[in-house]
Amino acid sequence: MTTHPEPAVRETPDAVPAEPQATAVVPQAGPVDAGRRTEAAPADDWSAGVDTVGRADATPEELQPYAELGLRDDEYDRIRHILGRRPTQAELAMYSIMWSEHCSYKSSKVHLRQFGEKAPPSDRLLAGIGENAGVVQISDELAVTFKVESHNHPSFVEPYQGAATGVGGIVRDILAMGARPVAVMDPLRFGAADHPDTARVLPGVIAGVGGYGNCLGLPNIGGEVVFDPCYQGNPLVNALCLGVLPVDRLQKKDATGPGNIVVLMGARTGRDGIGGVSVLASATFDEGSEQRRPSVQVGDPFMEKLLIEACLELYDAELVVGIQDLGGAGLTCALTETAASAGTGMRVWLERVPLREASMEPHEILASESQERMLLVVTPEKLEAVLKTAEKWGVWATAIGEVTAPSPDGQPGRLVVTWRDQLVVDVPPGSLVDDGPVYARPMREPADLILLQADRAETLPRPANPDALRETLLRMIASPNLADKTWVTEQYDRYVLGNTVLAQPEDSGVIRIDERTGLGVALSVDGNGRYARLDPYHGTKLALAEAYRNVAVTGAKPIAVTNCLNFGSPEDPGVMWQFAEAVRGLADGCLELGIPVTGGNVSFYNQTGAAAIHPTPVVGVLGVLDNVAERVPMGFVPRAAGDHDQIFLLGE
Amino acid sequence: MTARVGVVTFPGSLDDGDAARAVRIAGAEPVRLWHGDPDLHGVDAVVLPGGFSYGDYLRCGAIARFAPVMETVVDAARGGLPVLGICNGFQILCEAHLLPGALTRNQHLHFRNRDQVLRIESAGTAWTNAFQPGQEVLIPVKNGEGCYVADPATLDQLEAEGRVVARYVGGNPNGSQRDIAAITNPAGNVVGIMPHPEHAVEALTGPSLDGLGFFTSVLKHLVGAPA
Amino acid sequence: MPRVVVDVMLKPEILDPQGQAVANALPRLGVDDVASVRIGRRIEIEFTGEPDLDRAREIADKLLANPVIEDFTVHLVETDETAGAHP
Amino acid sequence: MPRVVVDVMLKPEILDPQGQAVANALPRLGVDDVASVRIGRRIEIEFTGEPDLDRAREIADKLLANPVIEDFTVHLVETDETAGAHP
Ligand SMILES: Nc1ncnc2c1ncn2[C@@H]1O[C@H](COP(=O)(O)OP(=O)(O)O)[C@@H](O)[C@H]1O
Repeated sequence: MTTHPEPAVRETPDAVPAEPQATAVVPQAGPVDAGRRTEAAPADDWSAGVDTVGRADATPEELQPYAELGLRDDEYDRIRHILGRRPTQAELAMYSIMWSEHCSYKSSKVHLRQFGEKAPPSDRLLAGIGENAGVVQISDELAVTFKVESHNHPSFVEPYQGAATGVGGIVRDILAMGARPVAVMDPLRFGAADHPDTARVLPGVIAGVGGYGNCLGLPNIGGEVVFDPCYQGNPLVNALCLGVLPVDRLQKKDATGPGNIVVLMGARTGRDGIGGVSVLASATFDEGSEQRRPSVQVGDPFMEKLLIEACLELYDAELVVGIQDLGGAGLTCALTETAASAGTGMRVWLERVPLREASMEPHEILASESQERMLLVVTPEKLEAVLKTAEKWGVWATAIGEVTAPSPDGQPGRLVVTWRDQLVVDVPPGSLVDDGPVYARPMREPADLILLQADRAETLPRPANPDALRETLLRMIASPNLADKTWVTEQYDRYVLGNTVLAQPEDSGVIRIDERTGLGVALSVDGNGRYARLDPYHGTKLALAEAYRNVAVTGAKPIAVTNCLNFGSPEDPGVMWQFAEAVRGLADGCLELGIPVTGGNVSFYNQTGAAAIHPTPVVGVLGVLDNVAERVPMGFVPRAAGDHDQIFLLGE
Repeated sequence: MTARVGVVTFPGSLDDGDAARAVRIAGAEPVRLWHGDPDLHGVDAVVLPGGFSYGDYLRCGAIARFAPVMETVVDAARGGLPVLGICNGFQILCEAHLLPGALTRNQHLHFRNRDQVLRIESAGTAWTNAFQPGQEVLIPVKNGEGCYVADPATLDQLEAEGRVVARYVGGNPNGSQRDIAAITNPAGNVVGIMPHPEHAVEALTGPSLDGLGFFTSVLKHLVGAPA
Repeated sequence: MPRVVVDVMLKPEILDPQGQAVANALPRLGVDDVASVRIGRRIEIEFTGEPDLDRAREIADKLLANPVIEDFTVHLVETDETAGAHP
Repeated sequence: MPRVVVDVMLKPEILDPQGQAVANALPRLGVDDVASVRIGRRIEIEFTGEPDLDRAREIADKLLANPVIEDFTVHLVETDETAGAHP
């Protein structure tokens, strides 16, 4: 791909005006683009339909579809209050995304605080909750970062692409911390094994996880496959990624340094995953445009592999000031988070964003979830070198804006976005990132819980004779949940990178981190929705304990926890109670075991109609092995000369 | 003088680091070669590693074949330079017509990763002279498009000339014709192999140490070869 | 015997990494005048009896194309028009 | 703008496991009158200038098809005939 028909790089430093004034910059279409850009309407046609800040000022009464975008009346009023006017379409799109449950954690925030409050002191933690992923130091020179994330709903709609882009997304989170991704895991939940729709979803998900991970060259070192009818209309596809970095290569997302250049690197931006904001289509949009807005993103693991290599080269040459991956909320999230965390402002020329479809509107570009993109902040002197590196690896890199100073009175700067000379966004970035709504939602123990709990294990009939015991055993062996997982795990590369010490079917994956010293880590992910349904507090503790044990039995010392909390609708008090109990259980369990939660992900609204899935907290534990050669595998090792191992049972 | 063995990195190569490690463990000096640089930097042998060059889009190996480095590799291979293509590298060698036949989608349509027993059929190549003919080795296989096909005449010719280098034993993981896992060119300096010897060079991370033989073979070959 | 051909292409707005990779490789073959490449599937269906377009459309809809990301067209060809027969 | 379409199909004597998998799945959809299914690639090329059939044939020969296992045909279509444009 280095032989792009044109240089991958299309902007030079002097194309960026020093002053944050609106300056028309005509996007230069390269040969590859030319064909697709020919369909573009001339700029003038568009400007008529674009909702600008000026227009918003002049038309305060214009009705806006905020409810369709998922914003409540009071939330919309707050936006108007923050801006002192109605939001433009682009701004409305941005607030609706950033204030969504997915991005703002508005229902979970009040509970998740416990992870910080109850965390035992740790001198290993270099970055914790709030960062793209937690970073834990494992030696004087080295640190690891790991995180698990969900991609549940997209994987139900389009299993292959949903699962594939789930892997792609978590890998970019890890990459953004300055780490080289070195392994993945995939905790999965499906409906009944013999349900026809499982025959559609399961093979697609497995092929997608494998297709993306294998093509990226990341060994898959473990995961889960669980079947339960409660996941029939709502399978869970969680993906975990592990990365390694030299301690001093840790990256920040802060867009510091007014005058620094904002660079978008990776794939071009298309209409992926903007279904949510499609109600904002402007009047100039032609008919049939609805079908042009796929809710599904298509991944390109090859592009991501190039992106990884390019980013690592940039880090090693110390060419970036700040970096952020583009995930769920695309540019909107990356621009606002990088600016907000530095307290700076940002000036962005949106027409410079390389597009797959020239007819995209500003709010679509801002909301697009196109995969395989990263946002970089670089100093003007280093821009040239950054663009060169991108070109070497054959990925697009385009200067789309610059960092601006906080206001003289000490207030944070503003995010100012123009589109072909039109001012379409002018907001305080922090208002999108930090000032979103926070809810203490009502909680109530589910009414049926007491009935469920009454049906105690002690009262179940036990096999009374050898035949019954045999029958029970056979039934267990035949259960899809206990069956051999080879059909799945054979589709994953576990050898690539040559550092996989333990993988399937072991209790934990073990990865060698340092070839010289033998330093390595062990990782396990576990969860049990049925336990959590019966008792979310203890069920979550059990998931933690299981992952902790799985790591410990390899000989590793557990040091950090990540989690993915898969639940139904937070607007259901029963679900909210389950969630609160699960968080409390995990925080308490971590306190007791003395290891911190370093990051995680919340996935709400996992339900079909009114029926929520079992609460399914998935817990990942990471441990350190000073020398992976001393790891303890699961199987009994045959001894020479008729020597036998002794077998002990520990615990009750 | 230690032998210098080049390992090519294409965009999307994944096992290049592992191949370099195997070269090092075998006692040679790995030299990283870049797809866009036609210069082979004086290496004594070349490994085309596994991975998904150019995403394996279109057909595996189809685009990599046109990389600048490949022109030199093809010429040098015709001149006797030892070249080993592993997995994606095998696919590239077929696309570049250094080896006959083609590698197609696995018959069962899935990517498959497992530890695989191979029987070394020919120990007469630059990359297998450390083995005994008939020797069985255990090496990981991992591919989605590893099914070797060629027309019957080509297959017969390969068999007759002793150019089937290794065969799958105890189960064919991808449906390859005549259980073929590796083949060579008439001169025996170019070998394509679907399984991954570079993943079987360390007790800690591989199912065996059997893969090492491929890399020590080429060193032996180079010592024997006239400078 | 005539066959039914189903052409399945990614919807125009969906990313086509394959086509893109091919397009990017062309200049190396000395081809500089290609604006874009899109890669889809061509499926040839032979019926035991009369070729049945409606039936083929149904198969395409249910099995061959993924309506979330792909469009398809169905048409009839005489056997000797197919790629397989005419190199 | 007219495009050039290159259809690439596996040679008839090469086994097509994907087509076979589809054929095997059909009875489950209640389709019993399909004799065979073959799956190949359809590649749509858009040129910056005039569509060039000879050029396309050359690209197909060098890159798009592997002559060891595949045959191809090349033809011109008007844009609105392509699968992408007509769902
Ligand atoms: N989706 C998956 N991806 C990768 N590995 C998996 C997956 N599901 C199960 N495994 C692996 O298969 C092995 C057996 O899994 P499982 O039967 O769930 O074991 P256990 O009951 O010990 O947790 C484990 O090593 C596990 O990590």
